[in-house]
Amino acid sequence: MTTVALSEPRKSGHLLRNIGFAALPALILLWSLADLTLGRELVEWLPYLASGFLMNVVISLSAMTLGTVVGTVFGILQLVPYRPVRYPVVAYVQAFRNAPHLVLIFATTYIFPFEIVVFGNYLPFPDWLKAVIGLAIPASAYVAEITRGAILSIPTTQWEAAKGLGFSRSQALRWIILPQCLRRSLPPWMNILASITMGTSLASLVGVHELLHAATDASTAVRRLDFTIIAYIVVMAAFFTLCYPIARLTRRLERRFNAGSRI
Amino acid sequence: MNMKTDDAIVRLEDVHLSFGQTEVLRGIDLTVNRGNAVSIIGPSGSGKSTILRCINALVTPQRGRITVGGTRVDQLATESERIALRKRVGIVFQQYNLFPHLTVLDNIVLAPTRILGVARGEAEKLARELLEKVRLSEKASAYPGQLSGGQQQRVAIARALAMKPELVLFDEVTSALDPETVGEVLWVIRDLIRDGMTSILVTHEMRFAEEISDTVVFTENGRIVDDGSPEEIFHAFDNPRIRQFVGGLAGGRGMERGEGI
Amino acid sequence: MNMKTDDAIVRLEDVHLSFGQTEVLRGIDLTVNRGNAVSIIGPSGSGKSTILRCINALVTPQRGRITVGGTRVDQLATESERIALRKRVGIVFQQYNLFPHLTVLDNIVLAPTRILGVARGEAEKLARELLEKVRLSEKASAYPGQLSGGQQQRVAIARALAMKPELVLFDEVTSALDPETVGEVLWVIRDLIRDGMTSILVTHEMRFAEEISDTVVFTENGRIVDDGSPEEIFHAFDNPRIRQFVGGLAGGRGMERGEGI
Amino acid sequence: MWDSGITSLFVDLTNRLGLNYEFLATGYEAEIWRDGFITTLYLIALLIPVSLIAGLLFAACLTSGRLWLSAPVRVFVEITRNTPTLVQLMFSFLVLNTFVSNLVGGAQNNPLTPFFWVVAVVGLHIAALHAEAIRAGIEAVPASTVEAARGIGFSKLQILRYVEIPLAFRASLPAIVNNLINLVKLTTVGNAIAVSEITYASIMVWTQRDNVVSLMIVILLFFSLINLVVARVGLWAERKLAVPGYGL
Amino acid sequence: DATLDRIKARGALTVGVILSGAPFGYIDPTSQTQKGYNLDIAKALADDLGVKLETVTVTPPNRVQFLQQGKVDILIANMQYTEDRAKVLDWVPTPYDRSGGAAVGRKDSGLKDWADLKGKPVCVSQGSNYTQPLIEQYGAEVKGLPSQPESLLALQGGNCVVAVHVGATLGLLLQDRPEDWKDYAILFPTELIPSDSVIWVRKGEKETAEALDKTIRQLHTSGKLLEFAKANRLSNTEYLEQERKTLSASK
Ligand SMILES: Nc1ncnc2c1ncn2[C@@H]1O[C@H](COP(=O)(O)OP(=O)(O)OP(=O)(O)O)[C@@H](O)[C@H]1O
Ligand SMILES: Nc1ncnc2c1ncn2[C@@H]1O[C@H](COP(=O)(O)OP(=O)(O)OP(=O)(O)O)[C@@H](O)[C@H]1O
Ligand SMILES: [Mg+2]
Ligand SMILES: [Mg+2]
Repeated sequence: MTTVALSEPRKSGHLLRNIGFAALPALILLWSLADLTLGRELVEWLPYLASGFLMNVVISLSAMTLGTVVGTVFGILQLVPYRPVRYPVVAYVQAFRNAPHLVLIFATTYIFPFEIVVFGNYLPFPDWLKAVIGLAIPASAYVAEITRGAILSIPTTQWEAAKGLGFSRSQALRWIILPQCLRRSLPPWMNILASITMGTSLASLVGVHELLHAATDASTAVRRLDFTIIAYIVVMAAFFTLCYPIARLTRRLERRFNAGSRI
Repeated sequence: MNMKTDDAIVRLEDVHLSFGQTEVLRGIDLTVNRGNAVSIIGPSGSGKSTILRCINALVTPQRGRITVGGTRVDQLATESERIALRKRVGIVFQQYNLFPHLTVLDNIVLAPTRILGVARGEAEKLARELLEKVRLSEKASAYPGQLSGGQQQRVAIARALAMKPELVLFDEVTSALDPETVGEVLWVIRDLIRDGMTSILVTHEMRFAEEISDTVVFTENGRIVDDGSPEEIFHAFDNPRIRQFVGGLAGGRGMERGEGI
Repeated sequence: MNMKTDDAIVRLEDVHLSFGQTEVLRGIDLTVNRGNAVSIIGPSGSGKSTILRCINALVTPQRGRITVGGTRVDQLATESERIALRKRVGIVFQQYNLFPHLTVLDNIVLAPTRILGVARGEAEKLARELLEKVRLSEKASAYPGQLSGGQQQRVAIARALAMKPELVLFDEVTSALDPETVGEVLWVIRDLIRDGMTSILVTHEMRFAEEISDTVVFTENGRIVDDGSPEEIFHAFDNPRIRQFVGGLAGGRGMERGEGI
Repeated sequence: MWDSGITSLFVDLTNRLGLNYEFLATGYEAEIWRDGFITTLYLIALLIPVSLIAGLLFAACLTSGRLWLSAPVRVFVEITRNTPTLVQLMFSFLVLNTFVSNLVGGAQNNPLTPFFWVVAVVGLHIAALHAEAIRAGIEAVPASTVEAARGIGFSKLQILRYVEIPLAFRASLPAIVNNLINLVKLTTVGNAIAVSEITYASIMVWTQRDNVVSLMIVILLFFSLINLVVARVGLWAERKLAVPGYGL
Repeated sequence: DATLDRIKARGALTVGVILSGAPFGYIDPTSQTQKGYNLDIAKALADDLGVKLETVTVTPPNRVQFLQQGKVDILIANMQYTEDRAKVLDWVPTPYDRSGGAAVGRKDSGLKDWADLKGKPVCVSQGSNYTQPLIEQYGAEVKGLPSQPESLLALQGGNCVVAVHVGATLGLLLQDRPEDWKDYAILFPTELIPSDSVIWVRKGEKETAEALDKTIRQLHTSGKLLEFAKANRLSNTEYLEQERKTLSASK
């Protein structure tokens, strides 16, 4: 039955997926055309919104890249037999996974200066970098847990087989265990990516001009109720456009790892 | 078949091992000389697979000494020491344990390239030779999930042999094979032994044990009950327990009847 | 041994099946009468396991008819029809496929309680009886990950038998077992056949096949090459291919030599 | 519930540390702030079971192999996790809720409170995340194990119930705990539609008093504590459910 | 002192502004620049110091942090004088505006006075300083929404009977968008707690505060502030006119 589920909606599914992709933009377009004054306002504001969204893209992709790399390493270290290594990592994961993103991002404004002085020049410490760090930390904690879970769900016999061939622990991880983990950790990884991306709207807290804040600015300035609503839809469409292709990509990857590789 | 040097490559002395409450090995003594083939036979659950896993340092006994080619296996403290051992000692698992995410060829090639640093091309050449020997050339690019039981088992054999180990531990490597293929595998192993490889084989196939071994060891309940040349074990039958065990298929009721093939 | 009624319970006619490009079955014809035991022998990869999976509707052939007790298996359209079939047809897999998250007892009890609606107590009683028969009473609360290969295999046998099927498909159920235990399993199955159960067995153990079967079928390359009584297949040797196959262990080089046991 | 003597002592002590909790001594701010804790806890207690049950249902639909079950859930999963929950919530409350109000003839007849919308939006959002995690687990169940269950005569639903979900749940427990921890944090979006949970209360206070740091510390401690409990329970379940034969 | 030196050294005055809507602060879409009364004041202050103006958008949770950290030099961010704030920050004594809250609601709501709000749901922006009097004085049930647009949407969705915001903002809104708001009006004649908006500086930066205070007074007496207010269409300029008179007189 699982194999059926994997090759899931083929033809009609394809159509469905693309409808999913186009639905929100189509709604925005239709509405703007139906009420041209609204459409004009929207067109006027789009560059401002787009400039905000650029920050969301940059922050979310950087935070997630950083978080994935660090998190994978930490996930592995959580299973290391040496306590002096394991305990600090476990503590890190617990502390930063549990803390609200709001607090973590806010804390970065305290930890990092707003500018650094290099040879008498004031170099601003970019706000977006603070947001990246503030989000990469929880992302890494989440990824670490996912990685740990995936490693623990691989049958012991695979480790034995690897060891029996003379693989060291790290080689076995690299060549045998982690590749098998990939498939089962892709969907939860995508969950994290989505959560972290949505978390980028907290970046306004450190002074980043991002989409949600930009949309509020726009609504405040335009002072039209229908504009406020369409601004929400634009925000949703923008985030969807950012995340959905990645979600699709992960599902395609999942399917590729699946090819014949199941005993 | 006995033109081999007579130094012990494997020696187990009074090896005891428990999993939690279950006592699995209760004092195993076993010596295997270089270039020999030793078969371990015995009832299911008597600890045969566990003996092999001890020798390869996959489990550590609670008591006793294990020496493999001069190395005290039970005292290996670091992982790198264990790895050094395992490079010399191959193992084929009873349940194959192939890597499901790799094709047959990659399953075989992975260890030589990653661990021994053999060039990919060379490793592939050897892998294809081995696949040829176990008659699986046409399955090189299949995944384990697409193979029949016997095919998986043969891949597992090829995977272990690709590391060119001095000592190979075979855990019921012919269980999923038909007599004809067993015969072929027998010849492959025999050739390797002739080239100086030592091997320990766990098997339920008495014919196979007889054909291949210099010594046969009979285990029961975590102890070695008897050992000797195949001749002694299978034909002299001075041990009634072994007589009963080997004749088991005839149900103990009529060894006489079962002279069949 | 032939005091059985002679109606066919299983009939395969011209069954063809491919996995993608690989043609696995190329026209299988097979009839099994109620209360009989039929053994399928043949080289590794010749499609034996696949035949069993067809009979149990786990795979659907591309061509041909499969009838099991009046049901056209190849035409079953809905899952519930297939389930109805499978309740009557048990299968023991070559690689056991126990449920790793359940204890031995729960593995056996799960299906009778959940599918047949047998009361837990009753199902447990039967399960313990079966475990007794396969000599595993003391492992009732172990998990599959804690069992030796042969122990797992015996649990798989007990699991299938707990459903009290009319027809059981055994896929190399003695591969991980020592001769003695094989003998015991042989008696268990024989008893059940005496009670009216039909069975189809894939096996590489010629002695076992000979002991248990009414008919032996030889497959090669997805075709049935020969069939007949064990006597005909194993001793008359009118088919040189089978002669070679069965004598395989002696390496084809010296049937003469290998008269061993 | 908070003796005024203790309160003033607390305010004094924290003041010496440079923190400002003076609002605790005054009327409405202290009250909404204390209510905030209770509302947050209540939300969490309600949301955890809601998300788990809905998540299992979603996962079952996703892996059912039936298009009419999997496609709608798929669409929902992709929309809910790829758009900001905050906006979904505002949209639901400010737009959908108004629709509902109009349907039932005025806001006074509308039974749907902001609290309801938080539970619905956040609960289903996390359910979608659970569903993806469990789906990954289900698809990682070896085909041979599923085949064994089929061969014995289990129906699809029974396989799901007795084989796939138990195995998948074990494998994806860390991911599910991740989601639950996320859920705890996500209850804070309630502030956007004036559900008076703890961040809402804090925002109300800090915009007036600019004592953000003091309140952030409390938020940090409060959520860390709840999540510590969630994580501990998760770890306990993981150990409890562990079966031999997996992991290193 | 430090702030003044820094402003001089960098040649720029960095002002934290809040974009809570016209007429005080908002974004002009075509030029994508900040506009409004607060911005005009900021510009005037920078001109007076002879430096460039830089602005940073701030929000309630980060504004004090930004000021204390030095990311901004001063805050012109709708922050009224309160004793709490005075403990952590210093301020420019002369206010640049005085404003109070107005309540917008349906014309047919029948509400006549602030006291009629008792027990009724009232929408405000989160952290609005009208929360306290609404709750404590009038017993209203206050719902804080993230910002003014959401509050107004909630009002039109029937989630509250009135929305209370700065009078000037609401007046301008009803005036500019009569279509959307034809059923609505500013219900009560009086404004809720008219209070003084002041400029905030870091604690201890007395000199900066004094320097800025001089400029603000000057802007008052010269009529500049009134001019800014008119240009930005502040509805209630009573306070500014009065302040102009008293300050001019005291000179
Ligand atoms: N999923 C699959 N995809 C492609 N080929 C497959 C698949 N499953 C089985 N095969 C091929 O089908 C052939 C028959 O397989 P089957 O398991 O029936 O063999 P068998 O006779 O049982 O062999 P053995 O004795 O080794 O178990 C084999 O060559 C195998 O490689
Ligand atoms: N991880 C474990 N925990 C507990 N008991 C175990 C574990 N692994 C193996 N055992 C037990 O140890 C005993 C010996 O197992 P082993 O696998 O060595 O047997 P074997 O001789 O190889 O049997 P077979 O011929 O059936 O493969 C068995 O009784 C088994 O149940
Ligand atoms: Mg074994
Ligand atoms: Mg097979």
